[in-house]
Amino acid sequence: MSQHSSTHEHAHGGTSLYVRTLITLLILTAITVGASYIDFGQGNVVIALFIATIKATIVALFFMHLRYDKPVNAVIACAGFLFLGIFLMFCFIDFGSRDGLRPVNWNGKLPVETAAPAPGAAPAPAQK
Amino acid sequence: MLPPQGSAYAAEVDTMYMALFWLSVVLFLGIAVAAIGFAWRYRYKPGRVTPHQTHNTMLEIVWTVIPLLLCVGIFFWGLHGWMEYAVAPGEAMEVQIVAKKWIWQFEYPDGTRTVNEIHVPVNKPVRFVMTSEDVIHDFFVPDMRVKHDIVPGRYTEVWFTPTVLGVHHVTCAEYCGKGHSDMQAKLSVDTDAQYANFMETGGTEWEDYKNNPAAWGKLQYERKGCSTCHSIDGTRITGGGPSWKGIWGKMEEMNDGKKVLVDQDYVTESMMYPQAKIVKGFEPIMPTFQGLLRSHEQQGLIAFIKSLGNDPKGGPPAPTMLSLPPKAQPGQTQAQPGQTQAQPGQAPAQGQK
Amino acid sequence: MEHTLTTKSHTGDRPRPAKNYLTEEKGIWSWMTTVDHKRIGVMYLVGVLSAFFVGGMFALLVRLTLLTPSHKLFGRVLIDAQTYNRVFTLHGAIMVFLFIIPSVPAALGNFVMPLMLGAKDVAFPRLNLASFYLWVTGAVMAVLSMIFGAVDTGWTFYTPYSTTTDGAVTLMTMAVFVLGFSSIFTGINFVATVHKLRAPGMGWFDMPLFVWGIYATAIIQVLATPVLGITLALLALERVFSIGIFDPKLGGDPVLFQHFFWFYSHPAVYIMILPGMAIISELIPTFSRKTMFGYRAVAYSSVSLALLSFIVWGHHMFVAGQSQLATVIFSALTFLVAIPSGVKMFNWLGTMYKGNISLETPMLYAISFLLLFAIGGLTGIFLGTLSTDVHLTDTYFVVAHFHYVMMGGTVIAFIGGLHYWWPKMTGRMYNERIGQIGCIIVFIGFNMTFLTQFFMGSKGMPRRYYNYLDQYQALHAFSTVGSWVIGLGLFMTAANLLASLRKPYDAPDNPWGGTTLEWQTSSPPITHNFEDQPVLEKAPYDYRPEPVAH
Amino acid sequence: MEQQFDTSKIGMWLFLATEVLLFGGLFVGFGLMQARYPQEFIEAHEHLQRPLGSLNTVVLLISSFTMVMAVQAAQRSQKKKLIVFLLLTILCACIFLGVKYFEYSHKFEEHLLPPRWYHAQPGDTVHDPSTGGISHGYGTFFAFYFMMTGLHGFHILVGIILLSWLVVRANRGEFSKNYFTPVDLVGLYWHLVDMIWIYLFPLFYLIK
Repeated sequence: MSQHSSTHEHAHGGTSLYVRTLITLLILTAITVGASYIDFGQGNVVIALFIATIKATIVALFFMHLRYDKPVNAVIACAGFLFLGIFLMFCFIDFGSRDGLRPVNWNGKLPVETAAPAPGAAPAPAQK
Repeated sequence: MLPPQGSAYAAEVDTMYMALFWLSVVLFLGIAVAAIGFAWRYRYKPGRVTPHQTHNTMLEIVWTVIPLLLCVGIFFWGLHGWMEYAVAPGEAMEVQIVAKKWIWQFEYPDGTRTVNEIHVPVNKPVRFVMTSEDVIHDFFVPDMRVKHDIVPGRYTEVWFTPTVLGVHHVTCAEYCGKGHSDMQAKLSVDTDAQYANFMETGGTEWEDYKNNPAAWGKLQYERKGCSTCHSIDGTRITGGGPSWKGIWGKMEEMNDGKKVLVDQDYVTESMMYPQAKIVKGFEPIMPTFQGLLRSHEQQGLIAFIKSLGNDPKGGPPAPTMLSLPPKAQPGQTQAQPGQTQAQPGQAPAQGQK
Repeated sequence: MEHTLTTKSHTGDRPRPAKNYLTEEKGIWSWMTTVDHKRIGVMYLVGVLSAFFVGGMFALLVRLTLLTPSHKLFGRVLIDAQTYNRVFTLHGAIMVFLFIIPSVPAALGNFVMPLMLGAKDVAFPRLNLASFYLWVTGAVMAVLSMIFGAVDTGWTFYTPYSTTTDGAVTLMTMAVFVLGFSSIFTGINFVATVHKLRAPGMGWFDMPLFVWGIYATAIIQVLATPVLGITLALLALERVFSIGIFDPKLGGDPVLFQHFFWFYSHPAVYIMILPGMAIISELIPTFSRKTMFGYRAVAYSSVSLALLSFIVWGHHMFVAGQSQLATVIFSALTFLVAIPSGVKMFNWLGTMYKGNISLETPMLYAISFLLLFAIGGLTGIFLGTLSTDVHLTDTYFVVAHFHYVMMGGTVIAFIGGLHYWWPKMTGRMYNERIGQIGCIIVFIGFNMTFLTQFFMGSKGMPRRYYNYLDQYQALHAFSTVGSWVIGLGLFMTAANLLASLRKPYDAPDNPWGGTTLEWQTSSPPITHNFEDQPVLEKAPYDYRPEPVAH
Repeated sequence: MEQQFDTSKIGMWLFLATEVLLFGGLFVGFGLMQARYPQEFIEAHEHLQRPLGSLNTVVLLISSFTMVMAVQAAQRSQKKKLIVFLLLTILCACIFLGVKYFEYSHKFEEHLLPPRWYHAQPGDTVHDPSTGGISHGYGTFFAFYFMMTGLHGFHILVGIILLSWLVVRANRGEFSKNYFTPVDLVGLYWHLVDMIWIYLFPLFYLIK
């Protein structure tokens, strides 16, 4: 049993590794905040998410010990993100390719709920 | 098994359906014969030793690949048919649908509106651009083999070319509450003559207002765009025309200094030939409504303007009852099935509120 | 009796142990605080069968209402439109969330899977109990929502209807939220169990196919159910705080809700059907006394179905207002699902070929499954195909299709599995003849009820309709009579099983000659499942007369 | 014991995968709405205080560090160190929630709330053509802001409870190199909560 915990203790981890990990994360945070003050257009989103992904990976590999852990745990973690990616991808396919259809004689307004369903029973005159 | 075909597209769908149907029958019979046949042929006998067949790679590849190819074929066939449904031809007539619990409103390009009843000319593509006022509904015409959800907050479309004269059933196919199963409409596919007549009379909606022309006129005031330039509360709309409030029976001064009594003749002239007389202080910007207003709609507007007068009972006379011009009453009207019947579920206009 | 004709019953002669899991401890409290997977499985079984009963009563009421267009019975209108909407909503919600989803995995899976793996229990016994109590909590909340105003949204809770209608929708969504977590915990437990608690010598491809099916199901439960949780949480927030994510009046998108909902609920269809297929994969080799044909193909097809189930959800939305590109992509992907389903079907038939087939009750259910699932699967092609789907979706065709898959598939398999493992669970044999007759009656009634609905749907009868056109009267009436036949068959079956409980223990350890590990312990099993840790010596479904290596 | 430890870890990772997908739904919704209302989201995010968000990011990263140190202390049977690092982690969590409280109350004062209650701000430029008022995109941003940071905050709160429970058990001397599973599992949970914030922070505070 002691063998088990000692493998966990010595094969990986150690205060110096954790300190270095923390410093890396803090530097990356500084970079991402700094980058947000520069205008890269669409690039800002990409940069921010890219750095966030690096940070998340570092946390997973070192703080969460995935680097030294049984591979099955890494597979499970990746599966979570993979299926989230699938979810995201298909939703974006739909929203990105909607046609934004409008009637030819559109007056710029979508009909809103009115109180009276019967014809001729229109409420107060519409302010147009 | 399938409802009657009402459109060219229906034939396409039905061919696909029947092909899948017979394919399914064959495959089902294959499975059933195998399952029941094996159960009979290899029924239990004490002491019989069964062979130890763990797998047969060749066979398994065959029964994986053949269905796969079959599925690819079916997908593309279905896609081919669906493309016709998905893309409306450019020349299609556009009808707007506004669905709400639990009625259908149809609006034609010229502003004519009908409720729970729609007329389309035969053999001409018609495209429905639809939105909902409350929850999701679904425009389903079984005879045309089309349906599409109607989503609040945006527009969706569906189209078809009706080929069969007569009445077809329109039904709501997305659950929308208590009246879901009563949300029905009649789709009347007309000959060109019938359709022209329908457009001339503007459907049957006006008949509900026969005895209340002012309410009918108010509806036209909102629908035909009068309200963008003419207020009915006495205020002046910038870049618009005179308010209708209290205008009836007044002596208006024109920009050439003449004074004119606001009566039926004057109002009719203003609608048909708006540039003929311009009220002093206003710009000659009103477009003509010639050909855009049916006689009963004109009568309604006049009655409505009168009802906004300072003394609705006084002033020059205005129509008290809507009527069609005599020429619009030929024998053709009897051929229109939907037009002469009362519509179920549609409340009469007057007396509400 | 016929069931004694087993090929080998080497554990059958063992003396029955003095204590088993049912008798080891006594009293309600010992049940309520148990962490024994077998007892939890039995409690789940009682729970889901009660839910099945309630949901079934609602189903009979729905069918009875639709018997005539006037909805009159003996001159009185049975229920009005509003009540009808509530009844079919409750039927759907109870059947899906309270019955089918937990039925096979949480009831039978809980009982059988650790036995099949040769394990003492599941990986997390206390989590297992927690999962059961979450199920109970969810069930109680669902019942409360019926009392406090009912729900009329349909089990799909589509916005904006569900955010604007009256009634206890928030309570019901919270009930389903809780049930979702019950399902997640079961899934986590089973995945960990399969990974870590297999008997010595049992590799991945020595596991019984039931375990493969349950494992694939558990993967879906873990990865899909959280999205249901967040969706329902958003729906509840929408109702309570008008956050506007799904409400077009506040800038939201109702179709987004459908994406969220079906991202869970399509995989959920496979949470329902995979365990059903898994049971059939046990029944067919056992009663054919022949090894499973294409074991690996069946195992892989379970896992690939689980994965494919995540990328086809948009086929519920072909006409719902998603983009046309998305519609085409989802249709293409949907056809992929047909392949592993077909592979399973062919492998089952291949297993029966040259078998030594006896038609005891479980095998009759298995053959029913093959026929009904074939219809359910083949009609699925109509709905995956774009052009025909436009006409058929949202009609009775869809209703019939998913009842063929859910009831004709999963429920039939569930009842078959229940008969199969009943001797193991209770230690009693039921009356074989009545069991067989019950199965045949259910089969006939089922086809009467739902085959007619394919024709109604093709004709254009929309689903969830209270009033219908007179032209459908005859078909509706026939369908309603069919529902009574199903009711009769299920009543017989239930009575048969319950009656067996009055007898003393009479089941042998291995009544069917099964080769998986659960048959190597006593019936009913002892509390810790096995006297000695079983060691796997042969692959499952090895029916060769003499053991190869001993 | 080894077996049980591994099993628990698999269970915990499975649970973390469900957490990813639970938050994932909100991320998907956020992404789609951001694509629909890009200008509104940029203008709305100006109302968030970037320094406070950055501070919270640093606090959470430090708490992750103290957590992993606590796990190491448990692995090495260093009871005192374990308790100290657990308490430090709780302290960081409390600082985080305190900052969040300030941010929330500021949003409430300014009516930076979901669409139903959102009040137009001076900088809002996008109008909704169908109502003439300002676009619902602004409120939508804050709807997501409250839901996502709220759900995250709830996880922090649960984390504090779990950490306190660990402190009590550690104080009783229950953990050693032979048995530290609960510390390890709570650690994993805590890092996941940190990881989610790593994404929330740029999405809400930094996106241009």
